[in-house]
This record gives sequence, structure tokens and C-alpha cells, in this order.
Amino acid sequence: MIRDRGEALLVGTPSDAEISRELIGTVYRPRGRGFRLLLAVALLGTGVLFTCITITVTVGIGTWGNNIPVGWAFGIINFVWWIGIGHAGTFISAILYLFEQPWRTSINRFAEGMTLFAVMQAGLYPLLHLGRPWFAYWLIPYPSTMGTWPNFKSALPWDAAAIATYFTVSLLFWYFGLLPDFAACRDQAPPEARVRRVLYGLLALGWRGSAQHHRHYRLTYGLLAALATPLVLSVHSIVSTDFAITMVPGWHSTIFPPFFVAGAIFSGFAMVVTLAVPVRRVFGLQRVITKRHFDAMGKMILCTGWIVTYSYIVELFIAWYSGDEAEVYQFFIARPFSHGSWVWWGMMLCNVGVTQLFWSRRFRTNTVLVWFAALAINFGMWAERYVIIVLGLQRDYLPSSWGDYLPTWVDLGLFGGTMCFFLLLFILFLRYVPFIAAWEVKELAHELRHGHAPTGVI
Amino acid sequence: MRHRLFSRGPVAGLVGELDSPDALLAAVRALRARGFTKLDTYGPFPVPGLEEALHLPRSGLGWIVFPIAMAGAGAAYLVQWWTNAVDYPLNVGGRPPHAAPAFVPITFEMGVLSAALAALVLALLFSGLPRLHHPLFELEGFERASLDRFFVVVDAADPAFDLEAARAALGDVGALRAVELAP
Amino acid sequence: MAAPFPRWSDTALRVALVVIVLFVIALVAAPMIWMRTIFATGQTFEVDQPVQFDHRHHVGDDGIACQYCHTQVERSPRAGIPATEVCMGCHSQVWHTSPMLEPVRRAWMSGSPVPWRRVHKLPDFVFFNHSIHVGKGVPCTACHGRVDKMPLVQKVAPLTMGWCLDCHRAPEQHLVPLDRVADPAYVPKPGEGAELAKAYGTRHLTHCTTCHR
Amino acid sequence: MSDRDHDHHAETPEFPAGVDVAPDGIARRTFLQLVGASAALAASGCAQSTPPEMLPYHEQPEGLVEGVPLHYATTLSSVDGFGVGVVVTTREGRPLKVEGNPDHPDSLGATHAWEQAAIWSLYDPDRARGVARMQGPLRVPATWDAVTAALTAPRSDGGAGLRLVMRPTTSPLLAELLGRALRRHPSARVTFWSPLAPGHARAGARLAFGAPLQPRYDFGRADVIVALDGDFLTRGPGRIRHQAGFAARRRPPAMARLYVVEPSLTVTGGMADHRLARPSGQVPSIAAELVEALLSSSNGGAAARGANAEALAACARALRASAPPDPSAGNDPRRRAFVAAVARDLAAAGGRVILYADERQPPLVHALCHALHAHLGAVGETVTLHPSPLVEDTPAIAARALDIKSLAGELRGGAVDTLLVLGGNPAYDAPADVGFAEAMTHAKARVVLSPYSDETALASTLHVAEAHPFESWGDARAVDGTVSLQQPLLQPLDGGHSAVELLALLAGDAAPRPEALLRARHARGFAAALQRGLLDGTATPPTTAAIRWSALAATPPAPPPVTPPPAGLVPVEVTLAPDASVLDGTLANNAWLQELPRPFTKLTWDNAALIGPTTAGALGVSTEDLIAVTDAAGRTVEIPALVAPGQADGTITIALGYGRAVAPGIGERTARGVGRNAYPLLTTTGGFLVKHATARRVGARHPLARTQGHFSLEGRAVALSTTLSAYTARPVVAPHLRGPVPTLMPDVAARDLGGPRTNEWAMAIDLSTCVSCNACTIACQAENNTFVVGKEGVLKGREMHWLRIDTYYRAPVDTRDELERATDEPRPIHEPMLCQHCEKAPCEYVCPVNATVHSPDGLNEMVYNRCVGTRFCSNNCPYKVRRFNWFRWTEEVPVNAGRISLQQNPDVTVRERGVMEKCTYCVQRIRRAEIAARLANRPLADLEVRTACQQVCPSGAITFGSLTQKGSLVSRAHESPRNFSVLHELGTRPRTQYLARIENPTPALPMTSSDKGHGE
Repeated sequence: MIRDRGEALLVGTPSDAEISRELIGTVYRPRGRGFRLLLAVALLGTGVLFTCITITVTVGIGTWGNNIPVGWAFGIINFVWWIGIGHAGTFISAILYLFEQPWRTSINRFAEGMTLFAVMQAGLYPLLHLGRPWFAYWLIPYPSTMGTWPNFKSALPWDAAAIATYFTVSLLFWYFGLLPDFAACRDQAPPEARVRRVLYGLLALGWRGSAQHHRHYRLTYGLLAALATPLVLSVHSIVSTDFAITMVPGWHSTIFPPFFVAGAIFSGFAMVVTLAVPVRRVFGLQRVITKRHFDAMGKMILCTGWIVTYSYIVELFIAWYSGDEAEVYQFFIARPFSHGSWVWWGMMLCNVGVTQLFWSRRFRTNTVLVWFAALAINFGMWAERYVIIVLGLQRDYLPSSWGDYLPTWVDLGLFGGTMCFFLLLFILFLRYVPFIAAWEVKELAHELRHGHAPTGVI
Repeated sequence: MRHRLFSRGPVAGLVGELDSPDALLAAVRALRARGFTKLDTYGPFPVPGLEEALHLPRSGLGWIVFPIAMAGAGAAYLVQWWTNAVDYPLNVGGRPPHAAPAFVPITFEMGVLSAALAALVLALLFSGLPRLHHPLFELEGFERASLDRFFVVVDAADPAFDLEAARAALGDVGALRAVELAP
Repeated sequence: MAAPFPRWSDTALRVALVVIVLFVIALVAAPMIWMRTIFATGQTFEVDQPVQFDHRHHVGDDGIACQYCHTQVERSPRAGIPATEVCMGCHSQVWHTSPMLEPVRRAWMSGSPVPWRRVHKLPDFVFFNHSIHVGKGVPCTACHGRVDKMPLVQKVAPLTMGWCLDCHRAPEQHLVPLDRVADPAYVPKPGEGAELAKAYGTRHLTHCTTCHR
Repeated sequence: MSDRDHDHHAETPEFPAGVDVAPDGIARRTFLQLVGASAALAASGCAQSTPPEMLPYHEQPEGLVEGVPLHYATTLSSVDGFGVGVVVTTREGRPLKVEGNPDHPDSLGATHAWEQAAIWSLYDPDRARGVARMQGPLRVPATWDAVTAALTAPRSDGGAGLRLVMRPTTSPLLAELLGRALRRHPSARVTFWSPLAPGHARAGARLAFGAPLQPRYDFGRADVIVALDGDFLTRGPGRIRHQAGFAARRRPPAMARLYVVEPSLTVTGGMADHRLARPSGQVPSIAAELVEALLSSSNGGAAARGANAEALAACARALRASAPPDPSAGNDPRRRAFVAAVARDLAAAGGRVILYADERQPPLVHALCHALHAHLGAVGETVTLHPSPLVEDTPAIAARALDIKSLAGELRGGAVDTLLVLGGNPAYDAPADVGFAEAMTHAKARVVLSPYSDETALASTLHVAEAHPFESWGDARAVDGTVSLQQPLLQPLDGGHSAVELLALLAGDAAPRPEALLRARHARGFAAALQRGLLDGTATPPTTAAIRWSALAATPPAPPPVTPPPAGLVPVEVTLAPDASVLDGTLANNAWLQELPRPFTKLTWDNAALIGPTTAGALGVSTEDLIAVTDAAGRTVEIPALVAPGQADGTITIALGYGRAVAPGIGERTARGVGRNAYPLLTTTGGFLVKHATARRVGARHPLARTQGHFSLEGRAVALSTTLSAYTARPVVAPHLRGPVPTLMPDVAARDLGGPRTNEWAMAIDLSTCVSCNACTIACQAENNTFVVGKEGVLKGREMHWLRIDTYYRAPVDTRDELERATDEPRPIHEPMLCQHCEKAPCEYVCPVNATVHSPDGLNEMVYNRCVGTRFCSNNCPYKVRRFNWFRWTEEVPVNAGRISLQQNPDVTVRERGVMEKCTYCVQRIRRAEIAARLANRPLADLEVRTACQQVCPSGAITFGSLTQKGSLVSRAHESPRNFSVLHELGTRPRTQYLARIENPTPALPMTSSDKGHGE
């Protein structure tokens, strides 16, 4: 058994052939009943999603619970939440790659998949929450016959640019990483699967694993990683400016960018765990995704969780220190005690309370417990966005205009719908794409055999 | 930069199949030692030390991507400045029409975006992809190059090319087989 | 196992890639181009009217000033469509038997109006005011073209916001002396526009509530 | 001509169909044919492909310039019969907007909300059509001849079986016609009925003077005002004038002092310097105590002596006797101190005083007020007495008058064969003990004139749709007798007829022509009167009538019996009040008024039982709990409770005019199912005051749609107030809330972008004079095509009003619980809140598409057709004055669609679903004036542009103008030491600024903690 700093990264000494069979072979396995069932559920939920979208677009935003003063609610909450989740993938594959963390290898691929699908969900909301979505293209600077342009002082065009870039780069990064494994799928295709062999062949673009390929490949991969790294940090920073540039009490805060990025990675890792545990169980990948991985992710959660906790404390302190009556009221009365404050308590419990469990290594390496903790954190981070957006707007400057918010069934339908849509994309990904970077695992195995540290690029 | 594999002469080159990265390294070193220079290898993952053994220069891709990134960023800034401050300046909340700080995020994002796109496209072009068909694919058993086997190819275009010598060299390093590639 | 792709597949792939790229470009460019065509703006199309009213004849030959029929253009946001009585003012005397004018006479007798067809149509959220334009030296032709040369009135300007802005940013190029506003043939002397702009205190109004309220 | 006014379908890329409302073709066609502008047919014009039609006039109407408004002077009669002169703006024949007539003594250029809302009633789709025979709830269309036959037919019995019911009126024309009708039918009798008729006031005047004289108050001259359960600012004849005069004396330094005693907060009570919340039933004894205090030399001074002191004392004793014994009187220090302070001020005021009582008070209290006026020398100073302009007070007609109870008796007795109801809705609003609805069915022929198929109409045999005042000829008198004319602005939309026509028929005129009749009635200066709106020299000179002291001192009426309530029920005194919006129910079908937030409660689309916190505690109810209120006779009303600050303990106040029982399908669809009917509690004996009632909790709940849920200032300096003394000592009220704020941002002046500096538009609102009469809110709605959203919409917090009036209670209060918040003396302050047009607008820089930007002349522009609806601007607006079109309101709330769209201002875009909207400073008015001025090559004068809210405000609380015009009113207001900006510290630099409210409390009474505070 090959060990790396105590916990095993790879259990046993799998040969390249075994690795291929285990990791590439998945795409040629026959579909099970479980898969069909899950697919049905996901499709149903996706149906709900598109029904709610149709209603929203045809009838109007009035079908949501939003009002004046709460102009933003579920739409933006879910947007920020999904984007946040979309952070872990690129974080793992890019930043951990640059820092040459060997444990990223077996989880980065589906973490990236998760990122893409999460960002796709997120992308829906900014469109849907518009009063007139059919004019969304007005945010793009194009030469119109009206002679008008977008306003680049607003954070929303920044958002659009950030999300678009993040999605594109993540997609490229993901696909580029997949090239060798698509080639493997092409080459490993059983005789009967002729069509899929061609499809994978097309996706592989004729990859042959030549040294000439690898020469540029590794540099480009490193380059993309280097580009994706600042992206990961910039995207949620920019999303946070949607709030930070305003003067709404509880929004107007300079701590938001780092606060949001930490929160994003926090929730992102939680989601990776949420997905990794069942995947590992179902596909029997205990050899590849080991306790060591959960241990490492647990540490990340603990660390980012504490950054979030620290931000909560700073927010409260600054609110008190500023002496601004609106801020003080917002943080010390509105959030803990006004309409919907249970969400605030939930947030505190999950993000601050549950995180502390990760101090224990025994806890971090217990996949069952970790899974439930991850769920709690997923909720906690959603609650955080609810607290900031809704509770912030409910109680702003003029007491006369204070109002309360309640979601409608369309709001809930859209939220649940995106979850199912995400599930749908994810299980299709598990089914038809090598969701663990086989070539990297082979490389890792090779390196571990030789006992020298994995090679970075830069 | 696509490496050609066709040359006049009876054979296009010699392919040696090996079962481990270490064998591959050994083979390459041996062939280099025998003076072969037009070598290429194929395998499921990048073998450490292989590029040094092949004396492959470091990819110069980065030098092209950087200016493209700068151009992308610059264009983004210009668009924002021209539309908001020059073509149709409006009094937006009493802020200056040319609000440099506000233009930073998009400038940055567009820089990264253009860089990423450029990097990918160039990487493919440099490695001669996409190329769906390649004579090596016709080589029986080559599909294992992406699974668990390693191949080294001696190009017949190599001035020092000598079929027998190459075959011998491959034999010495314990190649499973050495196959001639018909032109 | 045989090679996954035959030799020709590379060529095919390259062609496919080119086609896809071109298609995407077209997808963006096509609507932008379309919006600028006369088919989208409705320029140069003659609109059939219930009565073949010929501005060429009335303005060109008879030299009737625009305001004679469009009486309110100097006082009202609208040029105004002449009331039936205005038509009958002349045509109870001249051509009072012409079959061409039958619809007008019928309208006059029955009291139900002649259903003229609109040629220049602005969206409901645009508030154009004729009086201030005419009153500050913007000639009718600036927007309506040489009506005196039109057998049937047609739209010559695109009437897009961009087109409005062009003039609002540099009105000088169009201004004429107030007494020549309705003279379709008048050509401003070089430099005259600038002087008139000074004289009339012309302003460059490009803020939104100039037109949108 | 542009088809904006007529082609409502215009389909354009930016605004798809539906942006602009498409009224149903039929209605608008008939309508416009009638007004002669058959251009309406253009409504058929549609998509771009087939060009829309343009329909010219047949002959250009006299003086009509397309796109240029015309103004007509006419008159609206209030429910109490008094006229308010108005000027109506029309466009291409469509009445669009009501303004006050500056020449009219009781308008002075302003109106209240009801006059503004009249325009909605004009286009109300639920109005009844033409003439119809009623067969049960079925309206079978009939002809005008049927009416002619029914009314002109000669009667053998000399009219013995003929009875008329009319609303109180001051119309000289109606008086003449009624006189003729009664002469033709010598034994016919007439009943004047409206629940809001000033009955007690006139009875009081009779008591005092022996004749129903009409007092005319000049609040502008009064130094001390005492409102004894009397809301003179929004009730009774001359209300608009009262408000103007009162406002004039709320501006420092020469401020009047206002004392108010009342059971629940009224608009007047909200302006009080000192307010005593006590049950109506206690007011007579308080009045008595006041007289005694005044007569006691200690504080009465000169007033203590005087010839009539004895008579006054007797009067006071009489009052005491008439009032129910109230034990609290003895041990009520606040009440004693209050009364003493009032007495001292009254005595010191040297006649510059006004005492005002309302209909809830018995005649004797009214009489006492008159007596005190005389005694203190107020007559001729602040009060003049005029002969009553009411028709029912002209001797000839008074002799034939019959009160409604006796009428019901006659009806039941079968003595009446023909009942003619000319307006009003007695079947709904007559007192419960009259049972009019049942009684009227005893008459064989029941001819009813009413605008809707209301309760009375449904009980009729022949229903004549009543024409709207804007559709018919008529006239009315002001308080001082000035006659103003009412002229039709368009043909009746639904073929309605007026009381004038019916009375003329009854007078034997087979084919009455109202115009001719009116012309004949006012032969001299008729034409001029049509121009000006009123007849010169028709004002009646003040009479010099003496108080009949002896009669006053006469024996009192016996005190009503006190019946102890059954155990388990909480005894309450119920005070009924006309609703702030729908009055007695006449306006119940008016969607604008229904959605108008009632003062203080901010309640819409409902009425509720206002109940004090203590009493609510005793009942164990909180807001929205249903309670059952039962009077001594066992009549019960179930109604949701609303815990109201400033409500006297042991009292419940219920607004009348709701719970209309109209048949589905026809009648008032908007009013149906809204609120609960409180008329079962109204009796001829008790009037608006229901003593010895009981209340209990029912258990169910009923959601109340309110536009404001939080009434505490939370210690934030957003609505400032201070006292006159503090103000004179330190004039600049809030130095920290005015002037420039430090900023790192380079100053980008509007003029540096997109044009030269012309004007810098700005507004100032005076919190001292804003009484929250709500006129501005409706004026804004009428001017700017704002849709109503219905109860659902308000419940969801989606009301569309561009201008709202925030009300805060300054009394130190708990922040969380409504119940605890309500205190005995809440000390409200009103703050009209609308777009502040910030120079550094937070809404602007967050808009991704530049849909809201700044104009060179300082307007915060909202470009609907550019808006994509991110709602980012609203989130970032600290004043929350932006409104979002959550739906296509014409579909979501059908009442917005159809005929009412004819009212829409063609100069203002009708907003599509999904776009943001807000106050524009009436930019359409600004641009119109600018263009006019530039065409005339002259600069704009100050006040040449007036916003809708400014123009309508009776208090003149709103000032609008340009800061660049030196010495303009607004620039002076912005310099005023009272000036401050709301949320100044945010650095938004609002162009709408406020003048702090100044109050004038007497040093004689202890100040509550917050008196010093700047709104703490």
C-alpha cells in the first residue's frame, strides 16, 4: 500500500490497466435500475423548473414573492448560492494544482463538472429575475439603432462578464483536462459501441498522447490553472459588489469580497463532499477516493468556515462601531429578531456551529457524519444569502417603508427545479464522461511508485 | 509544428512498444545514445523526465498568449470608456462618465477570457490537433497507448535513420515488439 | 482494431468547424443588419391612401404651404391631419366632380371621416413636439423629406432613436430661417445653420426626458 | 394627428402590445362619437404591418388644438350639498384631471381627494345605463318616455301620495324646480336625506339663533382653535378653505394654537398642539367644564364677566345634565389641566378664537360654540354668519319637509303611492330604526335616480341612471352663498339624467332642457360665469343675528337611560364616522379612493374597528382579529379590529360606507365585498354616537391591507419637529441635516453633461402644514396614469402610488409590538414621501442599462422603455419611492382596463409590465411649459410649472420650482432655517427637501418628553 503523509491517497497498487478498467470503463457499463430511477426523478424536477420559468416569463415577476422593499429575494439568493457552489471545482483543479496538492487528483474532475453545472443553474436566475428578460441583451455593449449603451458603473454588467468568463474558462479547463481520457474512451470502446467510439473520438480531437502533445498540453494546463486561479477569487468578489456598492444597511460593506469568496469555497467543498460520498459508495471507488481526501476537504471546510465566522464577527463589530443607527438596527435587531429571523439562527448554527465538528480528524474521516455536516453547511450558506439579501432589504432606512417577505410556490418550484436540473446534468456526466481523471491517477500512481513528489508545471 | 511521419524510402519509421514508463525512458535514452534525433513517444500520461530525454524545447506558447490577454483587456477598457464617456456621456448618479475604478472588473475578466481562449486554441494548433485520422491509429494495438502501453517512434526522416540499428536498440531495451510503419 | 476515422475525416472536420464559426457570427450580425434595412424601418414604401392625395401636385405645382392644411403644426405637438372641411374648402369649388375626390365628398356628407393611413409612426413612449421643432428652424424636410416630390407620402427617415440623436447632437446642419421652414426647396447657405443656432438659442438636448416621459 | 390618445394598441419593438391599455372598442366608440371626436375609431389601428388609421375631424372643433389641453370651469357638489368650484382639464374631448378653481371661495385653487377622484367615477365601468324598469334585480331597459309619463302625469290627489327624497343641496336651480314641483303637487312632501347632512349643526344654530344660520370660519385669523370632536380640516362645508386658513397659521412665527378633544385620531387631531383622547360622550361635559373654567375669574379674566355669563353657565349646566354621568371626570388631572389651559387661552385671545364641533355632538354643544363665539367676540372676527344656503332651509320648502323616519312611517301606512328618490342611497344608509329598504317597497311606483344599480335602485320600479356632474348642467352654492355653475364636459357616457331633468318633469315641464333652465335661472352674467365658474356678487352678506340666551338656558333634554351590559361583554362607546375615502358609501365604487391609504391607519380596501390598546387588551384582541360590536338594541356588526394609537379608552370607531350589499353581475363590482356595513348601528336617536354598546372577540381573523406597517421613527431623524419656543430660541432646526456633505467624488454637475444649465428643479415640503388629507396622492395618480393594484396587491406590498404620506408617531414607543406602540397621545407627524431627485442618486449608478439617469436640469429621469427591470434601483433607494410593475396591471386587476383608460394622461407613458416607475416631478408639465416659453422666447417664471401634488394641496405645503431662478419660492424654502434633507448623512443630496414641523404648545401644560426632540 502506497502511503503519502499517513493517509493513503491510493489504496493498493493498481496497474494502469486496472485504473483504466475502473475509471474509464464506467462509461461502457450497462445502465442500472438505480440510474433509471434517479434519471426519472431528475427529469420530473427539471419539468417543474421549466414550468415555473414559463409562468414567470408569461405572467410576470409578480408570481414571485418579491415586493417593495424586498426587490430581490429567492432569485438572487439562489444565484449567489449556486455560484458559490461552483467555486470548489475550479479551486480544487486550479489552485490545488498550482500548489501541487496530490490529493486533488482523484476528485478534481467531477468537482469541475459540479462547478459547470452549478454555474449553469446560477446563470438562469439573473435572466429570470428581470422584469423584461427578453431585453437582457441590453447589458451587452452592441451598436444598436437606439445609440444607447450599458452603464458600466453598475455591478450587474460586471456580474455578466464575470459569470460568462468564469463559465467559459471552467468549461475549457474541464474539457482540456478530459482530452486524454476521451482518447482513452475512444481506444477502450468495445466493438459493439461503434457510435460512441466515434463520438468520443471526435471529442478527443485525435489525441494520441504524443510527447509533442504533452509538451504543450502541460504548459497550457498550467496556464489555464494560473488563469482560473484569480478568476475563482474574482467571480465571487464581483458578485459581492452587487451588494457592496449599494447603501442598503448590511450590504454596504468593504469586507464582502473576501467574505463572499471564503463562503463560496466553504459551500463549494461542502457540495463536493455531498456528491463525493454517494459517488464513492455507488461506484466502489474506495481505492481512489480515500479517507485522506475527506480529511483534506474537511480541513478546507474548517478553514474557510472560520473565515466566514470571522466575517460575521467583524460585521457585527463594525455595525456597532460605526454607530450608524440603520446598521446597528439591521445587525442587532432586524436579523436576530425580526420577520424571518429563524433563518439567521439557522445560518449561525450551521455555518458556525457545525463547522467546529471538523476539528476532529475522526469526524473528518467518517464519511457518513461528514455527509450530514456538508448538507447542513449547504443550507447554512443558502441561509446566509437569505439573511443578507432579504433581511437586509426588509429593514432599511425609513421605518415607514419596512416590509416583510414570503416566497410563493413559484419561488420554491424554481429553486427545487434547479436542484433537479443540476442532478440531471450531474448523473448524465457520471454516466457518459470519465468523472475521475484516469490519466492523472496513472501519473500519480507512477509517481507514488517512484516516491518522488508529483510534478507541477510552473 | 505538426511532426510529419512520412518520408521517401521503404519505411516511414519504426515503432517500438514498451510496457512501462521506465522502459520508455530507457528506450529513448538508448536511441538518443545511438544518435537518433527524430524521435517521438506515445503514452497514457506525461512521463517525468521524458521531455528532457527527448531534448524537447519548452513550449513557447506563453509568449503568444500574454499579448493577446493584454489586447483583450485593453479592448474591454476602451469599449467601456468610449461608450460611457465619449459616445453618449450621461450624468449617472453624479459620478464621472469616465469612472476608471468601475471599469476595472470587466477589463480584468475580458483579459482572462481572451487569454484562456487563446491558450486553448494555440495549444491545439501547436500539437497539430484536431487530427482525427493518423497513420499510427492503423497500427494494431496502438489503442493501448492511451491505456497502459508506451510507444516510441523513430522517424525515417531522421538523417541517422538505420532500420536495423533502431530495431537492435529497441531490442536491447526490451521492447515488446518493433514494427515498421509502411509509408 | 481499425483506425477510428478514415483519412477524409480531417478535411470534413475542418470544413465543419469553419461552417459553425461562420454560422455563429451570422447569428449575431444578421439582426443588427436587418434593423438597419428599409424593411425594418419601413422607409421608401408608398402607403396606399383611401384618396390618392398628391402632395407633388398640391405643394409642388400649386405651391400651397404646409401650414395651410397642417394648420396646427406651429402651436401643437402634432402637425394635424386637416379636417374634412379643409379639403372641401377648395374642392367644393375646384374638381368638385372629380371621381377621385368621391371619398372626401362622401365623408363630408356623412360626417364619418376619411380613414387616412399613418406613414410616420413613433412609439407611444416617444413624445415628439412639432411646434418647438418648427419654431426653432427645423424644416419639415429634415424629417419628412421632399414631400413636394412625392405622389404618395413615404417615410424617408428611419425615425430610429439613433437618427433623432444625430440631429439633437448637431442640429446646426439642418436649421433654416423660420420663414423658410415650410419651403421644401430651400437649401441653407454654408455656415448659416451655426448662426441660426445662435440666434434661436438652439440647445443640444440628449437627455432622456427630452422625448421619453 | 398622433394616435397616442386614440390608438392604444400601438405595437412597437420596445413596448409589445399591452403596454398601453386597449379599452373595449364599443365603450370608447360610443363615447367618442358622442363627444364628436370620431377619431376614436383609430383604436382599430394595430400592428406595424398595416399602418394604423388616422381619422381627422369633420370640422375642427372651436378652440381645440390637438395635443393641447383645454380647461373648463365647473362645480362638484359635496355630499353635504355645498359646491366646490373646480377646473377640469380635457384633451380631445376627454376629461382627464380635476383642479381647484382659484376664484371659488371654498376651493381657492385646491381640492381634496374626493374632487380628484371624481374623474374616476366619471369613467367608472359599473355605472348604470339609461332608464330601466326593475323586475327584482333585473334591469329591463326602458325609454325616457316611461319616466316622462311617470312624472308629468297630472295627479288627482294633489300629490298627497307623492313623496320625494333628495340629498341635501344648495343648488338654486333645484330649489326653484323643487318649488315649482311642490306648487304643482300641493300635498306632496319632500325629505332631504344624507347620513352626512349637517343636522346637529343646523339644530344647534336654531337653538342659538332661532334660525339655521351657516357659520363661515376664517381659520386664518384665529389664534386659538378648539375642536370639540370636530374634524374641520376634512369634514363639513368649507373644509378646503378651512385647511388653507389653518395652514397659513401653522407657519412660524405667527402661529395659532390648536386644542383637540376627540375619541379617535382625525386629520385635525393629528395637527393638534394638545390633544385629549376622550370618548365623544364625554365631550359635552368637557365643553361644560370649559365654560365653567372660562367663567371662573381665575383664568377667565375679562371673559368671566360680561352680560351673558349667567346664560352660559345655565347652558353649561344643561349640557352636564344631558351628558351621561362620567365618573372619570373627577379624577382626570390631564383633562382638568387641559380644560384650564384652553380656557386661559380662549380668554386671552381677544376674540380671535374658533370653537368647532362635529355631527357626533348634540345640538346643544353646537349652540354653545355659537354662544361662546358671541361671548368672546369672535363673531365678525373669525366667524361670520350667513343665511343657510341649503335648499331645505328656505321657508317655502322647509314647510313641506318631512324627516326620513316619518316618511318611512307614511310609507308603511300605505299613504304613499309614488316615491321619487333623486340621488342618494337611503335603502343602504338610512338609520337602522327607519328600515327604509323595507318601507319603500310599500309604495307602488318607486322612481329612483342614482348613478349605480345600488341598494335603492334595486328596490325601485323605475331606475334612471344619474348623470355624472361632468355630464350635466347644474349649480351649487358655497358656504358664503356664492353660486358656481356646473357645465357638462361631455355627453352622458351611459345616457344618464340629472335631478334637474326629473324635477322639471315633476314640475310639469314635458321636455326639460337643463341648459335653458339654468340659463333662465341665472340670466345675468351667465356666459361670464361659464368662463369663470361662478356668478359674481352672489355671495350673501353676513347676517348680524343675536344669540337667544334665554332659549339656550332652557331646560336640558333628559339624559339617556344607562343599561349595564351583560356579564362577559366589554362595554364600549362606538363612534361612527364617514370614511376618509368613501365617505358615507357614495364613493365606495371608486377604486382610486378604495386604494387610498386612510390617514393614520394606512388601511386600504377595508374598514375596521379602531380600538385603543387598553380596550384591545381587555377584549384580548389584536389587529386583524374579528370582533362583534353590539348596540343596546342588539344590532350586531362583525368587523376586524385595528389597534389604533390615540384611540380613547373604552371607545371603538368604525368607518361607514362599506359592506355594500349589491347584487352580483350588476351594480358596484369594485365596492362589492369590501369592508363591513356599520349602518345597522346608526340610529335616528343616537346618530353617529352609539353609547352602551358591547364588543367581544369572535375568533376568526381578517387580513387588513395597509401600506405602512411600522409607525415608530426608531429614533432616526427622518421627520423633524420642534416647538415654536425652541425654534425662536434656536432657529436653525437641524444644522447637521443640511448643507454640503463631504465627498471624495469629483463634482459632476448636471450641466457638464448633455446640455446647458437651464433650471435646477427642486421641491420643498412643509411638515408644519401637511395634514395628510391625501389629496396629493390621488392628484398624482390621476396625473401620471398610476394603476391600482387591489387588496391583494397592497397585501403583497405592491401599491403603485408615486407619492405616499408616511405617518410616524413621535411618542416614545416600543419598536416591535404594535399593541404596545399605541399610546394615549401618539403625537403623529406626516411626511409626504416621493422621489427625492437626489443629485447623487443611488438608484442611477446601479442601473445596468442607463434606464434611470440625471437630466441637466436636475431631474432623476426614469426611462420606462429602456428599463429591463432588475429592481436594483429600488433596492438601493433609501427612500423606497420606486414602484415596480409586477404584472400587466390591466390584466391582473381588470378595473384598470376598459373605459378608465380614457382618463389616461396622453402626455405620460402607460407603463408596461416589468418596468420600474416613480415620481418624475411631473416632467410632462415641465417640458410643456418649457416649450411654450421657448416658443415665446421668454424665460420660465416662478410657479409657471406646478406639479400635480403642489397644485392640489389645500395647505400649500408643497413648493416646486427652480433653484436657478433667484428668489423663487423653492429656493427661499431651501434656505429656510427649518429646512432639512431626509437621510442627509447618506450624501444623496436630495432635491426634495423638507421644512421641520413647528408646534405651538402652551407652556401651561406639561410637555411630553419628545416635545423638545427633533423627531428624536
